[in-house]
Amino acid sequence: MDDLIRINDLRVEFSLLGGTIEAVKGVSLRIRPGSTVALVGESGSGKSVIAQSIMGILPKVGRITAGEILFADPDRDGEVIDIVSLAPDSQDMRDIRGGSISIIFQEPMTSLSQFHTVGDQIGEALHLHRDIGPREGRELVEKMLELVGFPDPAAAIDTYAFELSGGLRQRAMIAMALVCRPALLIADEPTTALDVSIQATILKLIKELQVELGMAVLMITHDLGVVANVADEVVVLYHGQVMESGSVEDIFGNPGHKYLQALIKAVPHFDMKTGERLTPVHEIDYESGPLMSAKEPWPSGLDEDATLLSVSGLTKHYTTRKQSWFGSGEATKITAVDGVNFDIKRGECLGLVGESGCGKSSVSKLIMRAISPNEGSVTFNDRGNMVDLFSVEDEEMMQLRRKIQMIFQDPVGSLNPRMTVFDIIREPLVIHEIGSAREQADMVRELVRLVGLDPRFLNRYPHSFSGGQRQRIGLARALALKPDLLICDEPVSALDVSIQAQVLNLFKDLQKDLNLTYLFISHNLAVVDYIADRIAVMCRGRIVEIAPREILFRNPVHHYTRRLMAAVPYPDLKRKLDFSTFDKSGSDEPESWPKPFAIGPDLPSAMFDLGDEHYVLAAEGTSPRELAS
Amino acid sequence: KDLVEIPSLVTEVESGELPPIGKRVPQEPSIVDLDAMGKVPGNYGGELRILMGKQKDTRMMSVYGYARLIAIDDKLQFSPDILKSFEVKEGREFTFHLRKGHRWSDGHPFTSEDFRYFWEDIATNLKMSPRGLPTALLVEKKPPSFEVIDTTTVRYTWHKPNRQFIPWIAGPRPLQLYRPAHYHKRFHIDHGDKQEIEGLIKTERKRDWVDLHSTRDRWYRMDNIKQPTLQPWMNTTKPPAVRFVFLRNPFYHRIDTKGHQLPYIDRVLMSLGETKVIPAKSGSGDTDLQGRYLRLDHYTFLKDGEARYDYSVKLWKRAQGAHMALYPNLNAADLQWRELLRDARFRRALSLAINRHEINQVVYYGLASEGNNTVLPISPLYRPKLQKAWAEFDLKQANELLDAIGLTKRNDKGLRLMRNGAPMIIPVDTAGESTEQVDVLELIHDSWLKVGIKLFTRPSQREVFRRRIVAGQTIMSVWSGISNGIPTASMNPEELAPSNKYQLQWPQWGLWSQTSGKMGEAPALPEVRRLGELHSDWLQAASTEDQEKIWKEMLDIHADQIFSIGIVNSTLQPILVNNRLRNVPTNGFYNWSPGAYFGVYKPDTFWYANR
Amino acid sequence: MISYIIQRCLIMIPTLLAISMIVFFIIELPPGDYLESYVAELQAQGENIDPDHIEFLRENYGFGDPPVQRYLSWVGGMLQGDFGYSFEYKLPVSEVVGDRLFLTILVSMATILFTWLIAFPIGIYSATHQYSWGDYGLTFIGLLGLATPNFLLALILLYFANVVFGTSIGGLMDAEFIGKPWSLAKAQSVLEHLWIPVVVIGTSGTAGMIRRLRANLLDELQKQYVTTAKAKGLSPFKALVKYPLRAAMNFFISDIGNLLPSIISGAELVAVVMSLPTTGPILISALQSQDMYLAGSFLMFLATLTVVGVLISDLLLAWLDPRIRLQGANAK
Amino acid sequence: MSAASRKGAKLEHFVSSEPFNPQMVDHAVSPEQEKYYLASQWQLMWWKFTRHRLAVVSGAFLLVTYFSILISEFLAPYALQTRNVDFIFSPPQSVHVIHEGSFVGPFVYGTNYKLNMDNLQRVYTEDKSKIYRLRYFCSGDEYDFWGIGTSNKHLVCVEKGGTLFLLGTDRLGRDILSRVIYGARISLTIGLIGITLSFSLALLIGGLAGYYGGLVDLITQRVIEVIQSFPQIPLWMALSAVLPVTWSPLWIYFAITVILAMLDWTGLARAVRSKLLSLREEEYCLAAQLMGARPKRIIGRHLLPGFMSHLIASATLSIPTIILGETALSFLGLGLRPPITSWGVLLNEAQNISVIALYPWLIFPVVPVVFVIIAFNFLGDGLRDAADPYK
Ligand SMILES: Nc1ncnc2c1ncn2[C@@H]1O[C@H](COP(=O)(O)OP(=O)(O)OP(=O)(O)O)[C@@H](O)[C@H]1O
Ligand SMILES: Nc1ncnc2c1ncn2[C@@H]1O[C@H](COP(=O)(O)OP(=O)(O)OP(=O)(O)O)[C@@H](O)[C@H]1O
Ligand SMILES: [Mg+2]
Ligand SMILES: [Mg+2]
Repeated sequence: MDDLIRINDLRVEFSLLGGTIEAVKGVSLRIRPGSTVALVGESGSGKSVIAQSIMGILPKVGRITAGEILFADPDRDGEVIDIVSLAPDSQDMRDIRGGSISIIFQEPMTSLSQFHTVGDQIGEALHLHRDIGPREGRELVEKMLELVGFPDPAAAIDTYAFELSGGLRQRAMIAMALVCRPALLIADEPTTALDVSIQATILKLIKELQVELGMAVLMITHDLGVVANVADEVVVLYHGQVMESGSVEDIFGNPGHKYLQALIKAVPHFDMKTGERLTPVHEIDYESGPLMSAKEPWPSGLDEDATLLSVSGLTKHYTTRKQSWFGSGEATKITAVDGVNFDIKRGECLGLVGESGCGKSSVSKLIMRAISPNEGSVTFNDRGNMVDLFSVEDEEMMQLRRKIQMIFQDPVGSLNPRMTVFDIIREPLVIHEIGSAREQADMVRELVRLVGLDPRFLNRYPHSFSGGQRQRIGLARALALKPDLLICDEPVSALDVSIQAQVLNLFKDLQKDLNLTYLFISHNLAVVDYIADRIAVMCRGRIVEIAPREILFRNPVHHYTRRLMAAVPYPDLKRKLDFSTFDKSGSDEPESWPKPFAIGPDLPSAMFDLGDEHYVLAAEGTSPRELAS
Repeated sequence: KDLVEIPSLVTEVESGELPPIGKRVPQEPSIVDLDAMGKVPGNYGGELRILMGKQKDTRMMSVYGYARLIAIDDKLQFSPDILKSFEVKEGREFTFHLRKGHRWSDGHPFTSEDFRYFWEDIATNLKMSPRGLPTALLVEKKPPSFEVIDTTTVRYTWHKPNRQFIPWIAGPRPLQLYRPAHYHKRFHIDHGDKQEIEGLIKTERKRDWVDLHSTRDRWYRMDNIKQPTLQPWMNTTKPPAVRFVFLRNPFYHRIDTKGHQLPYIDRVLMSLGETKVIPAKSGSGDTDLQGRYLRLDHYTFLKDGEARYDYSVKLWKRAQGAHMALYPNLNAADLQWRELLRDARFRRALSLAINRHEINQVVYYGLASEGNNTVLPISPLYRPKLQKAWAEFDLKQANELLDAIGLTKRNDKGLRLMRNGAPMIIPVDTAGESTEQVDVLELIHDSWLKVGIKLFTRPSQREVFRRRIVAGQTIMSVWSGISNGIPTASMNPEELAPSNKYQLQWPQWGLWSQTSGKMGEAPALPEVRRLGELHSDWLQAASTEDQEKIWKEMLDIHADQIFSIGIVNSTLQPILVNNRLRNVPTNGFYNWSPGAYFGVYKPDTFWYANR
Repeated sequence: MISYIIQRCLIMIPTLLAISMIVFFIIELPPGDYLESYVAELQAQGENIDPDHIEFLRENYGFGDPPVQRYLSWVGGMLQGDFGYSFEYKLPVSEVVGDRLFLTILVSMATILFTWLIAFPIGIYSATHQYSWGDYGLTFIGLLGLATPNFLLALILLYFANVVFGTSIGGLMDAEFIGKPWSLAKAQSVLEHLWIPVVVIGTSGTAGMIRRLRANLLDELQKQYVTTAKAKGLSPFKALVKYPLRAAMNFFISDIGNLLPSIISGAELVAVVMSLPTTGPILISALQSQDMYLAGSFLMFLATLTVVGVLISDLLLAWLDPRIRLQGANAK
Repeated sequence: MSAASRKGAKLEHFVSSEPFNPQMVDHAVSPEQEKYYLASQWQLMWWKFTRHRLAVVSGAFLLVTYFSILISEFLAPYALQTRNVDFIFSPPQSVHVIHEGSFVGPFVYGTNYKLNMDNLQRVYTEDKSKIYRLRYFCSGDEYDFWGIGTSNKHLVCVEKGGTLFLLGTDRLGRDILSRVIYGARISLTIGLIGITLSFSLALLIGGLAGYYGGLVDLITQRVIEVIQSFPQIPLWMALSAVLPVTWSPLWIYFAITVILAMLDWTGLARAVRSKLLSLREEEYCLAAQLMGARPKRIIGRHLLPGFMSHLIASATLSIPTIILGETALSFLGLGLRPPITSWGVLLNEAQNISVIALYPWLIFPVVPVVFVIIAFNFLGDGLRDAADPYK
């Protein structure tokens, strides 16, 4: 067999209480040694299930009913093994798993144990499959961590997962998968939590390893830009079936199937004009549903475009106390948010982009009062009544929560695993005692439909959904209260482009019709560009540039913004990224940025107005002209 | 007579640690005539294993040992024991003669000085005995005069007869008139070295020298191993312990007719264990002589082990006036009940309505005797009518009596109604220690129902039980009967008269006479008052005949008035005896006072036969 | 961490003080006093007693003093190492205790160890082989142990050991070592006797442990990080031991503080039946006879033991659980 | 690309012939599925529960047992207090069907009794000459049925003159089987009140401490520590000593159960607390907070269910403690006492070396105890599964 993996007519079923679901319906594909196969397709189309089948880690309820997964194990001189026929817990299977094939899970946040250090968990795979001493193991792990871009790998070895930001956790996962240098790497959405520059670094790393080790990669992703940049071959999946497969050139150059064509059409891009709509695979009608009915009106006579949310001087320090048994250890202070100012007008969408770990989620949590700030204030315009969010009483806050909702970055963690989807989505309505049980049920059904989920799923628990489906549950829940302000922390990262388009359109429509206001956080610059009216770029806890969308990405001024733009992968084979320009840490140190933009503890800086609401952070005393150039 | 050295002591004698037998035994030893007792002389050696429940059960060794100035023999007669002899004049002058050459267990001579020490330095020392003399030493609150005649003679003289004196001296927990003065003087402020005493008080954290002195004086519990004793075995284990070793007292005063110093048995091993497990342990051969903590219902089980462990179980008789008796509380706080209970007809009716025969059959295998709470046939004071009066099962008569009182109204369940209209339900308090009481009460419940009275069992804890009775909160209680069921006329009939607050049928009246009228209430019933008078009379009676007359009258009053409702008596007590152990009687009575349990049968004469 | 330890230790002081008050209150609570129960007991044995003597003792023992005064003198005494006087033994409490406390700890620790040694493998087996015959069978046996009252079991053992093997069981060492100072032979004898009470006391705890462990493991087994571990090629058993068991351990460690008193409580009755020279029988009889200082000081010993146990469990927890140790997740 | 050769033949461009229908519904829905999709959560749980066979059996067993305490009088062959003084410590009688080779239907033989005076043992032998047939729905001891009226109907009894002691008799000649049947009444009811109470306390207090943490937690922890520091026995003894003696034993027992419950919550509360301390850090808890949920809801709906397995296991495990705790109490003279009958009381009466050696049938009440405990545990398993989203 020439192929590393050949899947023939794979069928996977899940038996659930109400009957069985066939998640994979006769999929065949191949992966050649050293090549990259991209698996794309609608959210919930069975991509992760295929990955699980290859690894032999299907959940208990899942079963391979037909087909074979042939694996030519290079560790055994290419002996061909049918993974389907191996018992999942057998020694043979375990040798393959983790050793010859490893996986990067879709949800890095929950995939790491809280009790063991990162180094321990990464090293474990190493010790299992390679005969290696503890010392050597540590060195290898350290090297691996450095490769995936950990700033201080030696220290990182002894940290715990909960001490890391989402991006770092994902990188730890990647390190874990790569440390054994497998023949096949299954990467299930490996870069969703990463900003574009780090994403590029990681992709570059994978590429390099691929060349070095002859490693094959099964890349599962929604980001057609990534596909275009890394894949050799592409398999397009829809509802558990292969719709189209072929080399990248064929797929992008000559999409054959209607679905694929629709998919490519649904991708947002920077060339879109203001007001241009994405074309999702199928449009959703929302106007008739209960979501549109009776929302507390904005008092007449009030400025329709008043500032809804005003954030000023927001600062948040985290102190992580590295405790040792004796002595209290030095407390490290992380300034996650550093004097952030911005306003959002009513009905406006402010996009927030920036490096992973720069404090975006922290800002959103501060606004939600999930964490308390060290400094600064947030004023919310509650129908003409300006309230300082940090000083309101609990009871009043509870009322305000109806008006400010948030979509969490981590779709798994934010859904209670022991509640059915129905209960989860209904919960805000129950808490605020809105409507009768019947109305609530109708509302839930409507919401589910709006985000493109099947209402029949309502009785299932979150864990039985695909990543994208889960994210949509979170979306539906956030919309249930018809808030004034919606803070979206990576709301579409796990969605395929067609659903993404559908959801983004929904956001736009709601913004228009309900005057909904958004703070929209994303790593996907094209998405932000599409949805936002203004965009703020954040780095190291500060906003470095803020401008209306028409200006920002077309005329980026700040060094960091430009760097970001350079790292965006385009779904276009002609605009491939030049990986050689990315160094391994993803972003260089702000202190060493070119002159006026360098920021650091002893480099005072200030925002400069460039006109047209375009502001840039630069060293004090810089002349605006200098910036404009 | 030729004294024979004891084999186990030979080495010690030879090494000079102990004087030879001739120097150890008093010049006038107490010679135990085994033949007369139907016993056989025996051999030395062996150890006697016994089981006890609590730390304070070490006192049982001074009970079982039963070396007393004057002791009761198995025919219930008082005879000198530690004393060589004693004389009583007019029941008020008591002269005691000690044995010459009698020594404490540490070899120090036992003389009248030991009596003086007790009398002057303890009993009448205001620091040591702030409350004055024990009641047994007072006649009409007056103490005797005490004289030391010579080193072996002492005399106590009262102004009037003291009938309690000798019974107390011969009691299982006797009136201890002497102490090893040579040992105690060190700790007495009047005799010892003050500095040393101060020092000891400090190191032992004692309150004062009295405290220091009294913690040393443990003659009854025998848990101060330094304190010399006159008992046959002396303790060698310092408490706390779960196993006490008692060694023979090499200076013991009794010898057998062949010139063997008693006891025969070298050591007594007392192991402590939970009382509930003692039957089990006994049944597995862990003991050589056991009566304590065994009950009749263990008999079958114990019998089961006989073959395996080479012991046999004998059945002795218990000597309580009743094994179980109901006590109507004549001092009940509830007026209506009190009035009813004070009506003799009511009490008689209740007694008549008990089917004692059935109880005997069900609970006691028919082996007990049914009847009142009174003296047993072994007692010279026994007459059959005492046992039988109002004690036949006669529902008809019981009903008639109840009707006669006027308790004629009944409710639809057939229960008689009290005057206030409440159905007649008698709560009977039980300390509920054994299921036996509850079982018997259930059986009584049934037969009482037939005369329209319902019995309701109310278990409570012992102290609570006592407390409630004294406070008059109970209507009726159940407990064992008269503790001395085999009295002779010269034994104190105090149990029959109001005498202390622990009496369940009239605690307040008992308290009244105990405190000479300072507390409690004066007896309201003429019959009870009469009992009180008779008791006083007995204390002053000139002769045994007078005493006997008084006893009889008191017993008659009880039989007629049914102040307590006896159920059965003469119940059996299993006694487990190692088959090699000799001189343990097959039939005996097992009683605290008189009897001191095994004491009256002289365990020092028990011995092991070789196999 | 040091500051945490110090802080935890300081907290123990008011706790112990509160405990001492409750202890005192509790032993004062039952009506009556030592002498009343003394009289009652003597009478139950058929012995009568001079009421005058009792009055004398009452004054002598200071039963007339107001409770507050007695409390203060008791606590004051304890601080100076004087634990009061046992009426029943007529000895200072510290002498009565002797090496019973040590033996109690020994028996308890051995029991805990026994329970864990049995429960952990079975619990793991049950969780991984959920609904297999093994699971059902072991559960059944465990529950059987739970459902049989300890002392009934002790009694049955007592009887059968005797009938079948002809041995008399009970006690914690051979008779010849009783009251002797510690030696190698004595220690050996103790070890030989230890297993019976340990088994008897342990049976009831094991089932609980098994079931709880199983339940906790079943919960943890669903977690994503277990899948991660499996994806690394870890064998199911190792994956279980390293991850979910580790998480389930938290529960057991936080339970150590509770374990000690519950084992000591559970052991009390068994100790009584089996005549173990531990604190149980003395404590119970001291309580029953209202020997207040003995009971009180015993309770204080045990309470202190527990408080220390809780301390240890807290420290262990902090040591084992990085989230608590680093307080990282708690920074809000 | 240089790698092209290594990568072998180029993948053919495959385009599926499946039509693309954006509105496509994934799978057809069978009526059965339809039912499932429309079901309420309780229904779902019930369906899941029924899949656990043993749990269903256990549940049914418990239901039957609980139902039986309603009609104990009818089920028991004899009344609770009926004594047969001629049949003291009679061993269990066996039911026969065939007499001397011929079929007679269920019957028992008569018994001969002899008291062995040697060791005072009551010896019973079967008297094969007498045959007593079993009767159903027959008349026997009269009883008062819940105050509604009296009756004398029993499920089974035996022809006149015979006795039916299927589990033997005790020291007063009372039928053990009947006592066991009656004993269930108390054993299965009062204790459960205690469990409920201690559970509620544990959830409430542990929940609050775990949710709020900080000072609340610190104080609760210390209180728990103080309570836990006591061996239970002295507490029982002290507390039961202060209960009014005039209360009926049943009330006293009830009060003790309540007291026990008040002291018993600590262990679970600690477990709840420490689990909640970590669960509250979960994002979904934060999500609920941000939706405006109040602590009560967060604890009740989000945090505690995450702890369900442990809770159920603890609950089912405390049942034996409650049923048997009573025997420990009785050992100290504090629990229920005869004439009140419960399984604990029956076992307590069996705690005697003679019983084990001579009348082992008196230990029989252990059997229902074991069955009930096991049933509760398996029921708990079933409930756990029903609430388990991963099943
Ligand atoms: N444990 C499970 N139990 C039941 N159904 C499941 C389970 N896991 C996945 N499914 C179902 O299988 C289908 C395919 O899921 P899968 O996770 O493979 O989707 P995916 O293609 O990876 O989607 P996404 O891009 O959103 O992650 C979905 O409809 C999902 O609901
Ligand atoms: N609870 C916490 N304790 C300590 N440090 C924290 C905590 N939460 C976040 N941080 C740190 O604060 C910084 C900002 O984190 P935040 O989650 O806001 O980043 P982000 O911009 O949302 O990143 P990402 O895109 O990866 O989600 C990071 O360096 C992170 O490590
Ligand atoms: Mg997926
Ligand atoms: Mg974030």
